[in-house]
Amino acid sequence: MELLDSFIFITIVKAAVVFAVLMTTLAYLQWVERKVIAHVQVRPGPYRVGPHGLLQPVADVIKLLTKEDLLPPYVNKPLYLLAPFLAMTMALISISVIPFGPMITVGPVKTWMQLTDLNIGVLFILAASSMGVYGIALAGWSSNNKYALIGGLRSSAQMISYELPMSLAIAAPLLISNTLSLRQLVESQKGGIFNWNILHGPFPQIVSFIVFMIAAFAETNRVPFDLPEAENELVAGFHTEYSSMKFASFFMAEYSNMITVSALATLLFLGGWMAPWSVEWGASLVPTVIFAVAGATALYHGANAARKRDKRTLPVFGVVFLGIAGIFLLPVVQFWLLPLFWFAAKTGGILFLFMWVRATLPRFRYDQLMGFTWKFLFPVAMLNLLVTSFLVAWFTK
Amino acid sequence: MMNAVPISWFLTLSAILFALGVAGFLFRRNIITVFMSIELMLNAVNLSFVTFAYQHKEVSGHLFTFFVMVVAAAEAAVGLAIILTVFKGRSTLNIDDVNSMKN
Amino acid sequence: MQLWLIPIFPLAGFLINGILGRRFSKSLVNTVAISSVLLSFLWVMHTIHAMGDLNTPRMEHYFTWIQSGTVNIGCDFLVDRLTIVMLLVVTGIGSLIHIYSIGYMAHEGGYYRFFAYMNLFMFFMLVLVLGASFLLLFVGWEGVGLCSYLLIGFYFDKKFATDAGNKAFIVNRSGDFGFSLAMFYMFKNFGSLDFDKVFHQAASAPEWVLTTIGLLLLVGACGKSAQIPLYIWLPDAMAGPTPVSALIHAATMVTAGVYMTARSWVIFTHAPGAMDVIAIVGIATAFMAATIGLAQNDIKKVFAYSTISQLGYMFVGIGSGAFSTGIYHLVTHAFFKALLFLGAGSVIHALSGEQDMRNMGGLRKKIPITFWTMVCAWVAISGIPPFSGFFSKDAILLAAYQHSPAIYWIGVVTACMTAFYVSRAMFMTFFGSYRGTAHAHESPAVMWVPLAVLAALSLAGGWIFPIPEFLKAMFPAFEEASNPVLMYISVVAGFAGIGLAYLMYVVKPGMADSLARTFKAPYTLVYNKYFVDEIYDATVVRPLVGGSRIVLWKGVDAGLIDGIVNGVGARCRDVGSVLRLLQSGNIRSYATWVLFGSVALIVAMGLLGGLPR
Amino acid sequence: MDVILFLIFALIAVVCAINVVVQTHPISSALSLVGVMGSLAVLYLLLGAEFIAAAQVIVYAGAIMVLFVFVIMLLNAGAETRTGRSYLIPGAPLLVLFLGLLAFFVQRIFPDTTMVRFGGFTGGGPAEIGHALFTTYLLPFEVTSILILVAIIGAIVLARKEIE
Repeated sequence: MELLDSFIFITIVKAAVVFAVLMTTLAYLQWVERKVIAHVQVRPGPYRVGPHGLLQPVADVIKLLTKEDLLPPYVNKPLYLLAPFLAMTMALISISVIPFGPMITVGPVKTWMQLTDLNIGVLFILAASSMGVYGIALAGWSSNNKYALIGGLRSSAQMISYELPMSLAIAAPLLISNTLSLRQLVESQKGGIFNWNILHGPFPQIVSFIVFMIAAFAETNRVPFDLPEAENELVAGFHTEYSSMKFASFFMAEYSNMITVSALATLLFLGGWMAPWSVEWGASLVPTVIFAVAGATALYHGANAARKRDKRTLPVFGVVFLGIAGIFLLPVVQFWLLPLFWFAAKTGGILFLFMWVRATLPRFRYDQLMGFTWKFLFPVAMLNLLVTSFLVAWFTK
Repeated sequence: MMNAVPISWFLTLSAILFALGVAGFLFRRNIITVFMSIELMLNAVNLSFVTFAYQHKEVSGHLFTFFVMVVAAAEAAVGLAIILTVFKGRSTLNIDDVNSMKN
Repeated sequence: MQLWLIPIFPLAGFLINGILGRRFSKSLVNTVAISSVLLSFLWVMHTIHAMGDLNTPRMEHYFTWIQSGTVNIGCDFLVDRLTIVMLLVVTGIGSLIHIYSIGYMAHEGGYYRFFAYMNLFMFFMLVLVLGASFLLLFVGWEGVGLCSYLLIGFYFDKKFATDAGNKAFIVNRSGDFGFSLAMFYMFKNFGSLDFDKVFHQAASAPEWVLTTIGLLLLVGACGKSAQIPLYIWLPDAMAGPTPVSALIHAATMVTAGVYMTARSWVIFTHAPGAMDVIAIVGIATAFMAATIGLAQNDIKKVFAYSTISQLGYMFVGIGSGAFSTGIYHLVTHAFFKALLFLGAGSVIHALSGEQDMRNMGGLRKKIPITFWTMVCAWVAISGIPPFSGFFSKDAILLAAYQHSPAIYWIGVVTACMTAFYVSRAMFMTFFGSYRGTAHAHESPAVMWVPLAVLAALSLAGGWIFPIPEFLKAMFPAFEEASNPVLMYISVVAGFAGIGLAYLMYVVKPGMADSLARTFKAPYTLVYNKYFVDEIYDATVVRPLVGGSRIVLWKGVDAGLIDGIVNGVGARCRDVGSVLRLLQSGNIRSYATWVLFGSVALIVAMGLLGGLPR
Repeated sequence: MDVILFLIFALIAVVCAINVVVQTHPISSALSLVGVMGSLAVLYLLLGAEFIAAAQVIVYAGAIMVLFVFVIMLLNAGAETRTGRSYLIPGAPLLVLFLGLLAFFVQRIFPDTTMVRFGGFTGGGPAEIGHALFTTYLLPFEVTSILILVAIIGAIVLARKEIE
């Protein structure tokens, strides 16, 4: 019973840590996105609340919590209340199978940096994402609003359609790694960037990666596939009638889904927490160098700041960055911090791609959207899968 | 011994779900609900397939479940298309109003 | 050695042209068609080369086609010396005729269709020749029949062409019926249709069995190779394009019967009665067709009857026990008859479709290449030494003399008539003065080059391809006593035929008409082909159609079958009107019945012990 | 532990199934059915059918039922009206009889010798399923793909707009 207790205890602790980190990330992802888009459009973005708008998420959360929670008349009440809950749950649940790093030892316990490892982890994520459709569809339908209904219908059709190329794109790297467990998937990509599935195997999965990313954009209802919430056609799509925390739930579900697909792409194609080159070549020094450069830059700009406020804040950031750079050199934490860094860096890169695309591309027309997946994406993914499977069969004979 | 479930419980659950599916088929009047009752019956049968697979330690039962799912998918696609056509022609989903081949 | 590649090339050509040909340019269509035939010709060459000494036949098994109980029919190909001769003839002459067709078909519609059918024909003909069992041979046999039907009816917008196609197909069915019976009987007695097994057992089978099989096979051969009484389709088959007549109805398909009988020599050598029947049928056909050929005015009809007559010769050779001479004549005949038809095609092409020799004449100057190549065929078919026809015909006549002098003498008379009617055709076409209206022009090189090749083969083929020597090991030894007197007689007969024709059509052009008036009755008889078509129409076709109409249609179909069907229908309707009450159209009532049924089933199973109580 | 899990999810399944039958609005029935399917997926896991459990959620709940919900939304199907005769009189007794018989025979045929334990059968992973699918059941698999193709074509033909 000792073991069981400690197992349950560790799981609860891990879940709590993951939940806390995830919630913070969700909140700050919104800030990062606004900043990125602002800089793409050459404007400063959030700047007022806290230094460089860093406290903006906190302000947003307070605003959403304190807003009046409207219940419009003539809605289907149970489903109207169920929908945001469903969307949120299904979005968060898939995080539980995502591994963030290798096995670590904290004091007396050894544990994986992952909530749970399923033999069918990939299928689990697919299942959760396919259940996520209900949240949006029900929200659209139960609102008793034609814009919401059209948004819900569009969304469910779009998500079912893009799930096909997505699954096919996922299947191809699975063939190469020969497992459905996400942890083993990462471990099969050990040994540098050329062993990552995107470049490795009899048939490098670049095409598969691109198809996966496109489908991921559509699955998360992001630009250029954000038809379900196209504001100039449908007001706000399926969440037109939602306000306050229910609205925030959809918002968080969307960002959580983004994190999930980014993490999944990292795990499937980019080698998960594996460093792109070996330690002998200095892989363990990369985060130190990056943070040191960032700290030095901040210090430099703090010394030559144009505005008064920056004179105070930038040096603080500089010192913090240098401190982080120093932490990465400590051998005590290095062994679990480095994998985490690589995982976060890769996932963050893909998240940045999401934001970059949002700032750049216009929206699709609905028929183009459906035509694109059925007539182009699906055949391409199919072809890629066929070629991959033939080559895998050929080389593992 | 509270740590194991008798296999007959699973089969009884399957029988109950099947009977409920039949009940839905008999007592509901909405075509879509009737159709969903069929899916419920298929699910009940799937449960017994998987249970038998456990009993015989044999993967074939899972395969049959898999095929039933595929058939159910095909059936859903065609069935819902038929329902759409019926609705287009008669503007009703009530199964008692759809009792002749011609309008 | 990959024998399957030989027929697969034309099949590929057929598929490509048949499926995509409509969108291809003409040059692409004929590139595909001709390269496929040439490739298979080259592969035949390679096969011969690879087989080294040709004495060991080569068998290749590909897959089991039919398996049922003890029946095990495989897809096997067999190559031995006989097959090699046939392969060379089929692919070699086939290639030449394909090339010729580029020019001949240049202005015709359905260009791709023509070449697709031709390639399909090549495929089936090669299967026929390569097949190592009677059944596979039969597949090819039926396949070439199909292609023949398709190509005779190539101008399907013309009634006479489709009628001719139907006629060919239906008459051939009669022959195939015999062939099928032969195969059934063979299977019943020997338990197999593979050549090696059948022939192995045939040597020890009772004679009457073999005679029956042989006669039934002969019926099949008569259908395919246009022998009495089933020859009537071949003249009509000339409705197809001329290259078709040359390839299918002169050089290859019609000789399938000869090939088949030669292939079955084991059966025939043990059935002397059947051999006699073959010889008699052969010589009768040869003589009768030759007489008809004397009076025809359509240039292709003349050559058609000539083909029938020459096929008769081949059967005489086979019937006399000298199988190799029949094959020998098959080969030389393929050369010169293909040449005659292609030459005729060239003439027809030059005159923009004119086929009646009475509207020709004096073309010697206008289309000299065609003329000179046809002269080669003329001397070859007339049996003038040392050209190809002389060797093979002389060999057959010698063999026939040993078998029965009567057959020999009829053969000599026929040879004389052969020389006469071919000369007549040549004189009417190329000599004298031009009687037509169309403007004659020489054919393009793509047409006359194959003619020239065939001309060379007609002249020299007799001694560069000593078929009897080549096939000596295949067939039972045949004592060929050389008899110079008999040889001189047949040569004289050939010259006599030519001379007579020269007298009647060049020296005294009016003589033919006056002779026709003098001997009005025989002339009319011959001119109308012995009224055989009319006799068949009166004795076979009309009774059959009438009987079908009165007995089968009005009596059996309308009365009996419809009566039963309608009666069953009426009773069903009566029962249905009662049961209809159950069919409320209400799904839920049906579902209740189903539920009731399943409960009843479970109860029944429980009561009857299907389930433990 | 296993018994508790079984009882919880069996209860959810039965309650949801009753809800499927009792609810008058099709969308409520559909969501209840999704509930049945979800709890069945958990039971499949208990029985060691990992792949089938995932497929149950992905295919049944995630695709087929979404299609149902989609159609219900598209047709804006409302609560059903009472028409025609009720089949409660012949149906309900028959149904009870049916269920009773089934339960009786199940108890008779399957005495409680086989006990289900989590982890008692581990042959239901994707690898085993895939192996069986592409060896023993290859022909049914191919036929199924044809069936799917036929269904797709049929659905398109049925549902497309009439072309004048």
